[in-house]
Amino acid sequence: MRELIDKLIVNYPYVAALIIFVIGAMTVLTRSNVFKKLLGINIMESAIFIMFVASGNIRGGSAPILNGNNSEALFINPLPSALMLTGIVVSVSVSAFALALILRLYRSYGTTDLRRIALMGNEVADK
Amino acid sequence: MFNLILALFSGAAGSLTVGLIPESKNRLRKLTVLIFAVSSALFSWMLAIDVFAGENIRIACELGRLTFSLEPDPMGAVFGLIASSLWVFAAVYSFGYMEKKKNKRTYFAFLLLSLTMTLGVAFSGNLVVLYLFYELLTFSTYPLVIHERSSEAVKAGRKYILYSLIGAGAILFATVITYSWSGNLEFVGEPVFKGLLRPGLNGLLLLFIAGFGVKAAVIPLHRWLPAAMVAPTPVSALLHAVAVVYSGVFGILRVVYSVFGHEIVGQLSISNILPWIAAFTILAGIIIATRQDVLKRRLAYQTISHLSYILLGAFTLKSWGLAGAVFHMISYSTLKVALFFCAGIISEKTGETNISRMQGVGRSLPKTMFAFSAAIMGMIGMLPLNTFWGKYYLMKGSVEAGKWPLALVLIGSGIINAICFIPVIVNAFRGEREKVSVERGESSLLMLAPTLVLIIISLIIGLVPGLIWPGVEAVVKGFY
Amino acid sequence: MLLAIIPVVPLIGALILFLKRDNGFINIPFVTSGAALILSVFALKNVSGGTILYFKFPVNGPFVPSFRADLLSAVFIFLSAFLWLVVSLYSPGYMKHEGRGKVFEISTLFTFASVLGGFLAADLLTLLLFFELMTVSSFFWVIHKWDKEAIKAGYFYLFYSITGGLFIALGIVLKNSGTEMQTAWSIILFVAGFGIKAGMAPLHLWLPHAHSVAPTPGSALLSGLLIKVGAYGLIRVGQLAGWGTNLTMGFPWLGVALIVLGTITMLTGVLAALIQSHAKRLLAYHSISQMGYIILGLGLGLYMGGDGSLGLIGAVYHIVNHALFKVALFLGVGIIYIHTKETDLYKLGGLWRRFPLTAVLMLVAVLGITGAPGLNGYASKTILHHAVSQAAETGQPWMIWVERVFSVVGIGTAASFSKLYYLIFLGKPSNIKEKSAEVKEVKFSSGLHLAMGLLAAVMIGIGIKPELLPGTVIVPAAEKLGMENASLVLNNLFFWNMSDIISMIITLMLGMIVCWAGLKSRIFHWHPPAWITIEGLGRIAFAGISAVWQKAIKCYQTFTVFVQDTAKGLINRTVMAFQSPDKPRGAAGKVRLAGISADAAVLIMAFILLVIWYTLMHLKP
Amino acid sequence: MREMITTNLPVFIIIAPLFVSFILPTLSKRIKLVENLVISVEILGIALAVYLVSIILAQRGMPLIYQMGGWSAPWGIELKAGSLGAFFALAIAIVGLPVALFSKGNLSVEVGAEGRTARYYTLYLLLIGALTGMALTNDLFNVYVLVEVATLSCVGLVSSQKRPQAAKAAFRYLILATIGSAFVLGGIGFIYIITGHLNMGFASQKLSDIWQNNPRVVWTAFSFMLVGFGVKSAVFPLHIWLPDAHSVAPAPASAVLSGLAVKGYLFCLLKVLYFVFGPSLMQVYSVHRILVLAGMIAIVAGSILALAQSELKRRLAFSTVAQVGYIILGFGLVNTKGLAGSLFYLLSHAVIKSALFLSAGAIVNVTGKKHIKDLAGIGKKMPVTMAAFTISSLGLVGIPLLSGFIGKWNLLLGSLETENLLPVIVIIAGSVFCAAYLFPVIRIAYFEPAPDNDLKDPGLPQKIALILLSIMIIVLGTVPGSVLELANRAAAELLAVL
Repeated sequence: MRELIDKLIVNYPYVAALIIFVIGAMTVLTRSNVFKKLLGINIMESAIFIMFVASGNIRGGSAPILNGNNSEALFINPLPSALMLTGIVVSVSVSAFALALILRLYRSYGTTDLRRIALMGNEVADK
Repeated sequence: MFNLILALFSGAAGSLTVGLIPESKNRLRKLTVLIFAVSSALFSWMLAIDVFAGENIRIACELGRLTFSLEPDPMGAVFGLIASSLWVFAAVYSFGYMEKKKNKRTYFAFLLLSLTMTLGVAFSGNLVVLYLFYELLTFSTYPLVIHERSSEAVKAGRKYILYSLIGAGAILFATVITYSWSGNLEFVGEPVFKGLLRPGLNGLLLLFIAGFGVKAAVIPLHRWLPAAMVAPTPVSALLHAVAVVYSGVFGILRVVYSVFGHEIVGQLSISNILPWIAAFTILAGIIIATRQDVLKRRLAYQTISHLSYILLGAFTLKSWGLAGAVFHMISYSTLKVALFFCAGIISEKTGETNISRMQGVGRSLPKTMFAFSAAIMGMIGMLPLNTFWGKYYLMKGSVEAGKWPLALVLIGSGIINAICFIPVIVNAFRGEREKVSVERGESSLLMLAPTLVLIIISLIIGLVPGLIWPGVEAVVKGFY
Repeated sequence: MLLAIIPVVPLIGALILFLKRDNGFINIPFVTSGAALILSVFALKNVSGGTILYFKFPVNGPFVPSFRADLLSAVFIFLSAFLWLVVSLYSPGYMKHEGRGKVFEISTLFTFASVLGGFLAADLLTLLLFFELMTVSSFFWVIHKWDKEAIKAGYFYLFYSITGGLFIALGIVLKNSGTEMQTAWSIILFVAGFGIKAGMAPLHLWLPHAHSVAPTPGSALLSGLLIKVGAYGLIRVGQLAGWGTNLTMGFPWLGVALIVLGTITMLTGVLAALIQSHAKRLLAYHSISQMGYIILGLGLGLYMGGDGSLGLIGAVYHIVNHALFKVALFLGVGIIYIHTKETDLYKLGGLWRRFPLTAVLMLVAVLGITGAPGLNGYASKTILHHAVSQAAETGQPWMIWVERVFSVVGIGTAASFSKLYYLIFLGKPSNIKEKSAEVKEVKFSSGLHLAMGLLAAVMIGIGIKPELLPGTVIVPAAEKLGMENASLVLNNLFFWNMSDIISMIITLMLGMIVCWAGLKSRIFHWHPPAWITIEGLGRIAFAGISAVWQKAIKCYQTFTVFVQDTAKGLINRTVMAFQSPDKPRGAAGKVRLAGISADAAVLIMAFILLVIWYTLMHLKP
Repeated sequence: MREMITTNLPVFIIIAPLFVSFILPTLSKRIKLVENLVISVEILGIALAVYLVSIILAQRGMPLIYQMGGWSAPWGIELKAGSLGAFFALAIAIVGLPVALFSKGNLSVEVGAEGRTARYYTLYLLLIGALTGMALTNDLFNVYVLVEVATLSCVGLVSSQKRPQAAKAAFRYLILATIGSAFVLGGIGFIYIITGHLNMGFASQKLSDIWQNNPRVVWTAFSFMLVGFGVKSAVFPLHIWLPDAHSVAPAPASAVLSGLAVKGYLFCLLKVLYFVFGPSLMQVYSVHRILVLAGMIAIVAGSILALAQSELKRRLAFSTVAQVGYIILGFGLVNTKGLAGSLFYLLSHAVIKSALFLSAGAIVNVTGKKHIKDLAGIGKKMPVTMAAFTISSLGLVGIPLLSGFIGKWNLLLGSLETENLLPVIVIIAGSVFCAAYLFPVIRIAYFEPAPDNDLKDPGLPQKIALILLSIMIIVLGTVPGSVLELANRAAAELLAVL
C-alpha cells in the first residue's frame, strides 16, 4: 500500500493527467450542453498533453537550449513538448470548428442543448 | 468446345436481345426467343452426343486465384439436355400463356437468362462454378417468381430468395471446407475425396446436402416451393418442377458422386441415414399434397416427393440406384412439365385454380384432361409411361443396396399419388359445369401442342426405354 | 409378327370408332373381334404342334415389348376373342339403354387390345404393361355411370389394381435380384398382385363394387375375362416356381398357400353371395367364389407336384367354363335390367312369362355354374373335385377339410343360384312396371339373345363332350408347362362316372333345400355387422386411422404455430433491442444514468468490457 | 529524372492533393477549373499509385523509405511505402477518381451554393491527402496528426450540406471522433512512455524487449488504441455516429466517407497493431480474439440493423458497419490468408460501397425520395444508376466473379486455418443478410410499376463514375492477379515480425 502511495506521489503528473482525463471524458459524455461538451473535450486533450509533457520531464533537468554545450548536464526531452505544440494546434482547430458548428446549430434550432435538439428532431429539418 | 459455349450462352445472348426489343413488338420477340431457345437445345444435343462419345470437353480459366472450369460429363450433359429441350416447350407454351399478360419483355428475358444459368449448373466443372451458377440461378429466376407483382408474389419471392440464399451459404461453407481439406474442387476424374477418409466428412456431406437440399426441396427445407407457385404457370412448370429444383438435385448427385465418390460415402456412417431422409420426404411430400386444394400447390408437393425419388436413387450408392435416379430425372421432368402445363391451361381457360371447383372441367377441356390423366398415370408409376422405368430401377437399386423397405416406400408413394390425383381427374369428368367459360374452344394450339407432345414423348420413352438408355448408361459408367 | 398384330387389331378398331362421327351400320367392335378371332385361330393352329411363337421389336435397350405364344396363351386369346365377339353382339342393343355407347365401345376395344397383349406377353414386364393398360381402359367401364356409386366403385377398382401393378413391378425387381429370400418375396408379391386382379380373398373387395355398377357387357367381361388375367398371371407365376416339379427346394409353401387362399376365397365368395339381394352383386360374389375354385386348382397343381396335373387342367378348364357361363349370366340379368330397370331380386319375380327365351337361356347358364351334369361346369368341377380328393387322400390330413369346404361351396352355389333363378323368373309375379316400350320380349331381339344363345350352345357343346376341350388343347398346354403325365391322367378320368353324377345331383338338391330354407327363414336378408366383413373392418380401421391422423395434424399445426410465434417474438425483440441505441437520443437499452447519453454509455461500456477482458485473460500478470 | 521520382514518390503522392487543396479556396469563383483540377489531381494520384505499386511489386516487397528532411529514422519522420502502404494508396486512388468525377457538375445542388463547392473540394483533397499519408507514414505521432486532419475534413464534408441535420450529425461526429482522437493520442503517449520511440519500427523492437516490465501499461495502450480507432472506424458498439453522418452527407462525400475514411482508420489500427505491438504481443494479450469477436458481432448486428432501416442511405450506412466487421475479423485471424482476404475485402468494399453510395445519392438527388419503398420503377428510368447499384450489391453479397467474393473466400480460408468454424458461419450468414437488405431495393426499383414523372440518369461524368466503379468491381473479381498478390505481400509484411 505504501509502495503504491509512494509511486502515486512520485508520478503525480500522471495521476493528475488521469484525473483530468476522466473529468473531461465525463463532461463530454454526460453533459448535454454543446459548450460543455466542447470544454470537456478540451479538458481531455489537456490531460493527454500533460501526460506527454510529463513523460519528457526529468527531475532536475533543464531545457537543452539553456546549456547546450554541457554534455554532462541533465536534459529534459524536448520532443514531447514539441509534439504537444502540434497537439494544441490541432485541439484549437477542433475547437474552432466545433464552435462554428455550434453556431449553425444554434441558428437552426435556437438552443444549445443537444437533448432538446434531438427532441426537435425532424421538424426543423429539411426546410 | 464451341458447342459448349454456344449452348451455354445462347440463353444469355437471347436474353439481351429480348431485352432490347420493345415491349410492343410481339412477333419479333417470339421469333427471337424461339431461335435462341432452339439453338441452345440444338447445341446441347450436339454437345451431349460428343460427350457420350467419350470426348473430353473442357474450358477452364484462372480467375481470382480460383479455377473456373466448364466440363460437362455425361451426367451434366443429361441435365443440360433435359433443361434445354424442355425450355423449348416451355417457351412455346409461354407464347400462348403470356398472350394477354403484361411485362412480356421482362418475362422472356429472364426466362432465357435462367436457361443459361441452369446450363451453367449442368456443365460446371468444379464446385465454384457450380456455386456461382447456382446462386445466379436464384437471382435470374426471382423476377419470374414475382412476375405477378402482387403482394403474395412478393412474399413468395422473398421466401424463395431467402431459402435459396441460406442454402447457397451452406454450400459456400461446405465448398470452402472442401477446398481447405483437399485443395481440389474439380469434378471430372477421380472424386475429390478419394482416399481422403477423415473425420468430419459426415458433417460436410450433411452440410452440402442441406445446402443443395433447399433447392431440391428436401422436406424441412421445402417451404419455398409451394409458395413459389404464384409464378406464371410455365415458370412453375419449368423452374419449380425441373430446372431450379433439379439444380439442387443435381448438386447433391454431384457431391455424392463427384466430390465424395460413392465409395467414400459408403464408408460414412451417415450413408445409412440418407436414404431414409429421402424416403421420408417422398412419403411426407405426397401426404401433404393430398391436403392441398390449389392444384398447383398439390403439384408442388408432388414435386417435392418426386425429387426425393432421385435423391433416394443417389443415396443407395448402387449403380442401379444411380441409373434409376438419372432415368427418373429425365422421365419425371417431361411428365411434370406436362402436368403443370395442363394446370395452366385449366386456370387460363376456366379461371379455376382450386381442385374442389374443377368439377366438369374435363368435359370442356377433354384433351387437356387426357394429357393430365396420362401424366398422373405416369406419376403413379404405371407402365406405358416413362416414369415407371425410373421407379423400376430405383426399386432395383434399393434392393441391390439391401434396403428393400425403400422399395416399399416407392410403392406406397405410388399408391398415395393415386389417392391424391385420381379424384382430381374423376372430378373433372364428372357432372356438368354450370358456367363453362371456355374461350375459343379447347385452348390455343400454342399451349396444347407442347403438352401433348410431351405426353407422347413420355409414352414413347416408356414403351421403348432403350431410346434414352445409352445416356443413362454413360452416366452410370462414368462413376462405376 | 402375327403376335404383334393381334393386339393392334382392336386398337385400329378403336381408332376408327374414335374418328367416326355418327353411328354407322357396321358394328365395328364385332368386326374387330371377328378379325381377332380369325387371327387367334391362326395362332392356335401355329402353336398346336408345340412350336412357340416369339416376336420382339427390333430395338435395343433394357426393355422392348416382346410377345410369345404357347398353347396356353393361344387358348386364352381364342377365348377372349370369342367372348368379345359375343359381347359385341350384345352391347349395341344394351348400350342404347345405358347411353354413351361410344365411350364404352372404345374402352372395350382398348381393354380387348390389352387383354390380348397380356396373354401374349413374353416377359413379365410386357405382361405388366398390358396389365396396367387393361386396368386403365376397363376403369371406364366401372365408372361409366359417373354417379356416386360408380365413382366409389371406380376408386376401389383403380386403387386396388394400381397397388397390384406396383406389387408386380416390385416382384419383378426382386425376382431378378438373385437371392433365394428375395425370390420368395417376389413370388409372394406376384401372388398378391395377380391375386388382386383375380379377386382373391382377402384382396377381393373391389370386385363386387366394380362388377355391379359397370354396364352389363362390361360386368360380363370383367367377370368373365379380366379377372382371368389374374389367374393367367398366377399360372405364369407357377411356371416360375415350376409346374410338375416337387417344390421341396424352392417354394414348398406356394402350393399350400394357394390352396388355403383358394379355399378361403371360395367360401367367402359364396357366403357373401347368399345374402345379396342385388342380382349383379350376387353374380360378382360368385365370380369370387369361382375364382376360388381356380386358385384352388392351381394350388393343388403346385402342391401335388408331378401328380398335380388334374389341378392345373381343372383350373384352366374352369377358367374357360366360368368365362362362358358367367358372361351368359350377366347378359341375362342385363336383359332383365334394361326392360325393368331393376336389379333388386326381391322386387322381381315371375318374369318367365314375359321373358321366356331369356328364362330358358338363363337356366342353361345357371345349371352350368352349379355344375349340373351335361353342362360345362360339371366337367371342370368334376376334374377339380378329383384333384381335391386325390390331395385329401395323399396329402396332409387337413386337406380333408378342403374337400369338405369344396362340397359346401358347391351346395352354396346351387343354393344361391336357385335363389336367383327363383326370385327372378319363378316366384310371385311382381307388379313391376316395364319402363321401356319393347315389352314384346317374346320376339327374338336380335343381338341380345343371339349372344346368349351362342354362349349356351357352346356350353352345352362342352357339356356333352367334356373330354374334347381338355384333350385337344388344355392337356397339351399343361404338358408344355411341365405336367408331363397330364394326358395320362386325363385318359384315366371318366367324366360320366356314376358317383360323380350322383354327388352332383345331391349337391344340387341340397342347394335347393338350403335356398328354400333360407328364403323361408329370411336368413338371406341378414345384414352382417360391420366387424365381420372385411370391408367393414377396413372401414373401421380407416376411421380410426383418419381420426388419429386428424389429431396428429392438429398437434402438428399447434406446434408449428407455437414455433412461428415464438420465433417471430424473438426476432422482434432482437430487432427492437438493436434499434434502441440508434434512436436519435434514447438511452442504451433501458439504462439511463442521469444525463448520460447513449453515446456515452456505449463508449464507457466498451472500455470497461475491454478492461474486464484483459483482466480475465491475464489474471496472473 | 526517373530516379528522382522514384525516391520522392512517397512524399509526392501525399503532397500532391494537399498542395492543390490549399490552392482551391482562392479559385472559388471558377468552379469549372476547380473541378477539372481536382479530377486531374486524382488522375495523377492514380498514376502515381500504380507506379508505386509496380515498383513495389518489382522489388518483391522491398519498401521504399523516405526520410523527411533527411533525418534518419529514430529522429526524423519516416515515410515507408511497403506493400501494405502501396496497397492502401492504390485503394485511395481508384476510389478517389470516380468520386471526384461524380462530384463534377452537380455538386452545388447538394452543397447548397456555388461558393461552397470549392471549400468542399478543399476538404475532399485534404482527406485524400491525409489518408494517403496514413497509408505511408511510419511515425506514430504523424499518424495522430493525419488522423486529426482526416477527421476534421470528414466532419467538414458531413456538414457541407446546408441542412440543420447536417450540422447536428457533424457535431455529434466531431465530438465522438475527437474523443477517439484523444484515446489514440493517449495510446501513442503510453507507447512513447514505455519505449521512447515514435517510429514504428523502433518502437516495436523496443516494445518486444521490455513489455514484460510493465505489462499493464501495454494493456492500457492496447485498450486506448482499440477504443480510439474503434470509435473512428465505427466498430460495432461504437458506430453510433456513423449512420447519421453518412446519410446526411452529400452523395460523393458519403461515398468517400464510407469507402475510404473509415478504412483509413482501420488501416491505421492495423498498422499499430501489427507494426507496433506485433502479432506475438497481440496473441499474448488475446487481442486477436477481441477482434474476431468484435468482427462477428459487428457483422450480425450491423446486418440486422441495416435490415431494420427504411431509408436507403441509412441502410447503406449500417451495411458499412457490418462490412467493417469483416475487415476487423480478418485482422484478428493472424494468418496470411485471413489478412490478405481482409485487405482485399477492404479494397473491394471501398469500391463497392462508393458505388452504392454514389448511385443511391444519384437516386436521391433525382427523385428527392429517401425511402426505399418510394423507389418504385427507378430501374427503368435510371438504368445506368440502377445497373451500377445492382452490380455492386451482387458484389457485396459475394457472388463469384465479383470482387467481394475473393475477399470473402480468402477470409473464409483464413478462418478455417484457425480451426474455428464460428467465423465461417458468421461470414456466410453476413452474405445472406446482405442479400436480404439489398435485394428489396433492387426488386422495388425494377419490378414495381414506375411512376409517371420524368426521371433521368444523372449527367455524363456521373455515369462515367458509376460505370468505372462497376467495371472495377468486375475486374477485381475476375482478374485480381497483381492486386491480390500485393495483398498477400502486405499480409506477409504484417506477419514478418512473427
